[in-house]
Amino acid sequence: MINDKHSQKIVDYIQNWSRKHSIWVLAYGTGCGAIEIPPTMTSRYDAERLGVRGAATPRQADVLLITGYLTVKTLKRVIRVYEQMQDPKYVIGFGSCTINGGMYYDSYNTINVLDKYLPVDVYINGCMPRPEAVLSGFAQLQKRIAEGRADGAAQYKENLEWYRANQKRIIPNWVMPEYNW
Amino acid sequence: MVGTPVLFVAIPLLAAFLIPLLGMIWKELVRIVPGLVLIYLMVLSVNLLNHVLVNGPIVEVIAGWAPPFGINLVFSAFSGFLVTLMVFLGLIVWIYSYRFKRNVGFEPAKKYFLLLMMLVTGAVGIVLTGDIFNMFVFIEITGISGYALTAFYTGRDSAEASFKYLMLGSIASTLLLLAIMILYSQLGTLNMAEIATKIHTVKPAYKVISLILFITALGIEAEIFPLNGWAPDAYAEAPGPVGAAFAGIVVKASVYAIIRYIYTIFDISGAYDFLIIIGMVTLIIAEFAAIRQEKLKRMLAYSSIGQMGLVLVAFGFGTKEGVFAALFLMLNHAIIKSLLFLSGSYLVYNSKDKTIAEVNGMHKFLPITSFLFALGAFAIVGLPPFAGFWSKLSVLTAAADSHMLFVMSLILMVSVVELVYYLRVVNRIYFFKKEESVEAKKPTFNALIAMLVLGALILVIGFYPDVITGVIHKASADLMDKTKYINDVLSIKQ
Amino acid sequence: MEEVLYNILGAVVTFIVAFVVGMTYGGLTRKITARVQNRKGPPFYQNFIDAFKLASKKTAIHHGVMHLMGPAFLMVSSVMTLLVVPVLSGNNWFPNLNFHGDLIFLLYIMTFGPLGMALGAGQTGNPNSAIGVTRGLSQMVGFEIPWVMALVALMIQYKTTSITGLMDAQAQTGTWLMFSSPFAFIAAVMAMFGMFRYSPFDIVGAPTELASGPVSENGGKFLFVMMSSGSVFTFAKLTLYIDLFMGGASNLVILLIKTFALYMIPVLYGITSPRYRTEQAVRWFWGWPTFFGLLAIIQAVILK
Amino acid sequence: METFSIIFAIFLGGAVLTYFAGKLSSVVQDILFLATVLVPTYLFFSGVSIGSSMPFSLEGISLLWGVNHFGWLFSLIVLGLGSLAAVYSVGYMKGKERRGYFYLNFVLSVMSMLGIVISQDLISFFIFWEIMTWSSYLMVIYSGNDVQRIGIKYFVFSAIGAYAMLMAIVIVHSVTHTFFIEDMIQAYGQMSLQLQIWIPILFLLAFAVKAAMMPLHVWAPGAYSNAPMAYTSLFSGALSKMGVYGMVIILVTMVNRLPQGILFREVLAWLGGITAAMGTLWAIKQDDAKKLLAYSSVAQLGYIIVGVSIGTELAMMAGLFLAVMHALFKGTLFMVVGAIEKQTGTTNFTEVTGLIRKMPWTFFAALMGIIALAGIPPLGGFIGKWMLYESLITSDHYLLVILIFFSSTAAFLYCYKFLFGFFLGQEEKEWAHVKEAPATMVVPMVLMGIFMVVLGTFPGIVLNPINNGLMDLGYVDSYKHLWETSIIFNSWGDHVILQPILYSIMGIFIFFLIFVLWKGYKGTRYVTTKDISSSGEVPKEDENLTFSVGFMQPFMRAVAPVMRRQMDKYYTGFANGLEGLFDFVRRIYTGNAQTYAVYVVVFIVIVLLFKDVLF
Repeated sequence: MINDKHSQKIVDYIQNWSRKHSIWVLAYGTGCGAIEIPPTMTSRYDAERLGVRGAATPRQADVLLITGYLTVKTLKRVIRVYEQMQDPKYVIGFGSCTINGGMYYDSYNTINVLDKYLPVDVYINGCMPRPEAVLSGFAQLQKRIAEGRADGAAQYKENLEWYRANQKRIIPNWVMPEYNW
Repeated sequence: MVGTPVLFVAIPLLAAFLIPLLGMIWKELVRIVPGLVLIYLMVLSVNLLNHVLVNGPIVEVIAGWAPPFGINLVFSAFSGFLVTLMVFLGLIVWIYSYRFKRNVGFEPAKKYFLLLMMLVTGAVGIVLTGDIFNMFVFIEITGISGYALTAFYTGRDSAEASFKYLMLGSIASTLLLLAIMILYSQLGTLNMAEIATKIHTVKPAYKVISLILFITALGIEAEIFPLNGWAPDAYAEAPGPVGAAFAGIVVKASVYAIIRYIYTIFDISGAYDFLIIIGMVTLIIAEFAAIRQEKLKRMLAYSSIGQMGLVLVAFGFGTKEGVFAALFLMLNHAIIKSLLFLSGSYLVYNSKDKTIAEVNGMHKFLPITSFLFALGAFAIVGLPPFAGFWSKLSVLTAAADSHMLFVMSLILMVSVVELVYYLRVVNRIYFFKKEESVEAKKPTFNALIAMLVLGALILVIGFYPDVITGVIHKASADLMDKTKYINDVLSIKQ
Repeated sequence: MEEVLYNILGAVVTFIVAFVVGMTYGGLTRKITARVQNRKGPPFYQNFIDAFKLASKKTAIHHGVMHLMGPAFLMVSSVMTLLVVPVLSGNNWFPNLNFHGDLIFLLYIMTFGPLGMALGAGQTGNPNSAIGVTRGLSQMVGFEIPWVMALVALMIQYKTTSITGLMDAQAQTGTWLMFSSPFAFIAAVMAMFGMFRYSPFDIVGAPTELASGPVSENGGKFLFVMMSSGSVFTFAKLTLYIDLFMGGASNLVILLIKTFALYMIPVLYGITSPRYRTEQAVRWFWGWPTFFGLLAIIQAVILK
Repeated sequence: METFSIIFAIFLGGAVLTYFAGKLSSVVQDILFLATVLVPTYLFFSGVSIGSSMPFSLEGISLLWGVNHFGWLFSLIVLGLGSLAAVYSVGYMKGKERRGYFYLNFVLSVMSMLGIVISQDLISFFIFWEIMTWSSYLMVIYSGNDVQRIGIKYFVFSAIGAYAMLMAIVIVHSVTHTFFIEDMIQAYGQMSLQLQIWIPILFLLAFAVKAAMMPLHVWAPGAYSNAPMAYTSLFSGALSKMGVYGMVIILVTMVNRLPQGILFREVLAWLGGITAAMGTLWAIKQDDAKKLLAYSSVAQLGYIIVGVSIGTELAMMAGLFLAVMHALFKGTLFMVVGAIEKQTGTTNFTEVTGLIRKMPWTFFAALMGIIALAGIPPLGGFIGKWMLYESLITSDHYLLVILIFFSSTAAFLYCYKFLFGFFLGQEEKEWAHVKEAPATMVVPMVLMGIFMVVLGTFPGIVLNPINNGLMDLGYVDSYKHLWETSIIFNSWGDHVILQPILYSIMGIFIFFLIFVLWKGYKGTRYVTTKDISSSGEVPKEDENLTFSVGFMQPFMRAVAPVMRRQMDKYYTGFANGLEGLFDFVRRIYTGNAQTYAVYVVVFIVIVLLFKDVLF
């Protein structure tokens, strides 16, 4: 009955709806962007009313929130955390640095384009993005989830070799276990 | 009539004097003859004991003068029991020391066995005789041979120990002579039975003073605190078998003398309590002193002193159970303490200053000796199912029956102390790492035989005490019955 | 055979009621917390969404057999508690196991789950989990003392150790035990703070310090089972308090009113207080609550 | 009754033969050893009928051996645990040194314990008691480290107890002139009040030492942890129960008839409670599994003492049931520690971790033992705990029940520490080579674990013998109103019906287990304990993230004030003082001849001075 196409569609719809309305964020507070998270969560903007709430560990989280530039050193950890998260999982790139390196575009030890290393579902532009922008980013993510178009994890699985190649190019000593599911 | 008690005195004395002559014939005879003598005496004493147990004591008159005028030997159940015990220990000691030291040449061996013979003579004589002056003579014989044996290892320490022994011993003989003089001046007789009949006529002051002198004099030999200063040194410095002989033979004889005086001769009731008091003091002081000793043999010496104190306490109850317990304790102590001395002297055989620390890990090299020592330690502490338990039990029962709970609790507390210092040694033997400096000496075959016999006895008595208790019951009954003794002696007519 | 089936059916119904109520209470707690912090807060059914999302999440990994069993252990203790506690007094719709165990049994079956969960958390190998478990157990030792004192006071005063017996005692006298033996009630409520693990006693699963402690390696279905068992457990414990101290409830509405009123005590106390360190928490429980427990016992001895 | 003599002949002869068989071959030795333990067990349970007795006489003392229901209950503990531990120790002693020594003392201990429970007269009771003491002492010093302190402490405490008992025995004998226990009990009523008070005190002193009751427990941790584990399972499981055995007899037959008996009971019960609490706290502090279990044995015996000394029907049953359970689970746990020691070479929580996948069966046994120890349903420990609480509440011991509850809740802490420290936590490369223990060691453990589960649901299996035994002790009415095969009541009529509880627990558990594993177990894969969310960091193979040092630190900080002092210190100070006294006494013997001469003179003078007092 689960395998039936229509019922499968219904199930998918309900699941997406629930995922949309309960987003547990693992805020990876690199760089300066982390400072924008508290106002987003607390009384003034209160992201919890959208069902957004913080998660303690990758095992429990749905969204990996990368706030700001990623140095080579932290990239390793970020990849690790992402691969420890359970499906379905999404990545939000936060701030200009994750898009094109921002003000660190020519730094010797930061990466410029996050998308080459992790499948980003939603970018939030700005340096810094205000909480309104963050909330709109979440709303965007919710829309994508509801439409079922937030399939970054699937892409990551398909193009794993490409991602790995990029990652290994950046990270000199690669000691991480291979990602298999 | 299988034999006469006089042989017990005559034969070993004769042998003692013959040994040098025999040595001229064939050196080995020096070693063999004492053994033959002791074996004969053993057979004789066992036969006599059986005979006595059935039909009453044998009273032997010497030189045809009937008591109270002449000297008489009494082989009753009580004295017979002790004589058998002593001769048996003498035999064990002989077996053990037949090849005691290979390096001991002919001359020392001659002296050694001569003195051993004299020791046995004196001790047996003390037990057998019925005449107080004669007893004095035998005590002298014992003492002299004892001094000499203490100094057997010619050396500074041995000489010192022997000198202490000699000094205290001479004090003892002086006092003893004094006591005998007082009694003789009062009663005009030296025969025990005679004195026992007339003792009530003596004025109490003389009576008490002479008793005190007797107890002091004999107490020196019997290791009563504080008269036993000689004992630790003598035990520690004399050869191992001699220590066993002291613990098993000499001390027993002196205790016998004290008991004979208090039970048979004097009629002073307070003496029993006095026995208990000095016994307890001796016991407690000795055990306390033993726990802090460095030298193995000194420790054993103090332990033996303590046991003697316990024996006196048991005699002091004055009841039949008390006497039974005391005799049983004497038997067990003779066997077990001899075993401890004999095995202990091999454990510290090669060590320079014989300390307890030097027995570490000996069990790997002397398995049987170590096992026997541990057995003896467990037995003397009174752990069932070994021999010591039964005697301790009977002592406590006697104490309880005469309502001396305080004494009983003291005895038990002291036995905890005893436990501690024996366990320390046993742990060292079995569970410590051996010191490289000391190398073990395998016991000779005959020594092994001697120790094994004693160990077997411990187990036998422990598992089935009935083998011996019957005899002891008779002996204690015999001691308790004063009038019978007197009648037996005085009814002898030529 | 038939009544066995009926019992199972009743148990299922009870479980569903407990699940729904517990989840709703959780959502309401979040809402109320938000309002107290001057936020809008999530909708009251937010917990259902979270639970469903967690259930629908994939679980690709596990850390071994104990890790798999942990949630089941947890569920056992909450459901058993639920079954032993009489939900509605004086009705025989679902008399699940009300007459099969008494208070002592309840005390022990309530500790069954946390320990099994602790084993599961231990096998994940995450140091945070072990630390959280030790804190939780220590805290448990803390609050069990006043809790047991209160129960013992009730038992000796009414000469029964069964919950139904205590409910009957209240039914006969007509006064709730929270009035007739107030000290016991105070001690029990103080112990309840520790039992619900709201602040100030939430150091066990401190989210930022310990990465949520024992559950830090559990996501998806594991977390769903734990969450639902937590809500069932909440309902069961509240019902137990109601039965013991507030004369039980004859129908569902009264039950909900009473339980919610009682539930607000730890919640509101928690929102407005900071966090204790473990030894502070333990000492706190051995302070005033234990004193009130002693008073309760003295009162019971006098009145019995 | 020939069987008795045959049994003991087999024990003695077999012990000696086993000792010397080591010279031939180890296999022969093992077989002989097993035969020596198992054959008498079989003979006893098949050949000896309850109520049979065998009188004989030794050294003029008439002795009597016999079996009554109460003795039979304890012989069940002794021989049952004894044979299981024997099977275990064959595997445990493989390749160890001094196996003959071990086997000899093992057999002697079992024999002496059996002798204790079948001896109907005080002398053979005492003899067997002493044999038990020194054979266990020889076991304690087997492993050889720190022998002088631990071994002598153990033996001195035992000896103090034993001598107290001996004193009581001879006092009784001086009154009754027989050594039969029956006669003692008969005559007890007619004794003077002083004796009536002192005799139980002296006896209880002996039994309290063996039962490791505060403040006489200080020997226990060292002794339990120093003996080889295969023996400690028997030592803590069965040998300590001998103290309980004697205690019950004395309490029931003497103290009950004493008007002041209630005082005895209260003091004993409170001492037991304090023992339980302090033992638990010290157990939580330990980092060595042996020490932890040793202290926990002390604590558990505290519960048992509380039960038997409260002495209401329910409490007595609770105490005895706990005794049986303690024999089971503590035997199992010590066996577990032994297995781990054999496989890894250490028993320290801070060193060995994550063995669950290496030694699954051992883990199962440990889990069962721990659940039973913690008293969590549905295992047997719960029954005993439940009865204990109910009895305390119904017999008006309100503060004591709080104390007991505190200690048994705090027991969870060390229970979890035991399981976590050995089996859970990070799996180390250091222990990757570890294999499951050999079958001879695993089978007894697992058997006992299963038996504990069965007892948890059907306690009647054990409650029935306990019932008969108590009726033997002179409780006229049966206890049937307190238990059925799987129902337990308290004296207010409240009850726990165990069977449906077990079934529902299993049902719920299995249901949710299946739910968790739903959509295929293969969907989820096992990841090593290195794959944890540690802030995105990848732990290296050689870095150990397990949290095992200072495990229960916060709790320890909370209870620090009560644990500042240790009873041991006081005893040590006392012993040192005595040593000083002994040293002073030793100096009386100066080794100087003049002094000795002076002593002689002083002696004569003193005696002459006091001659009127003395003579």
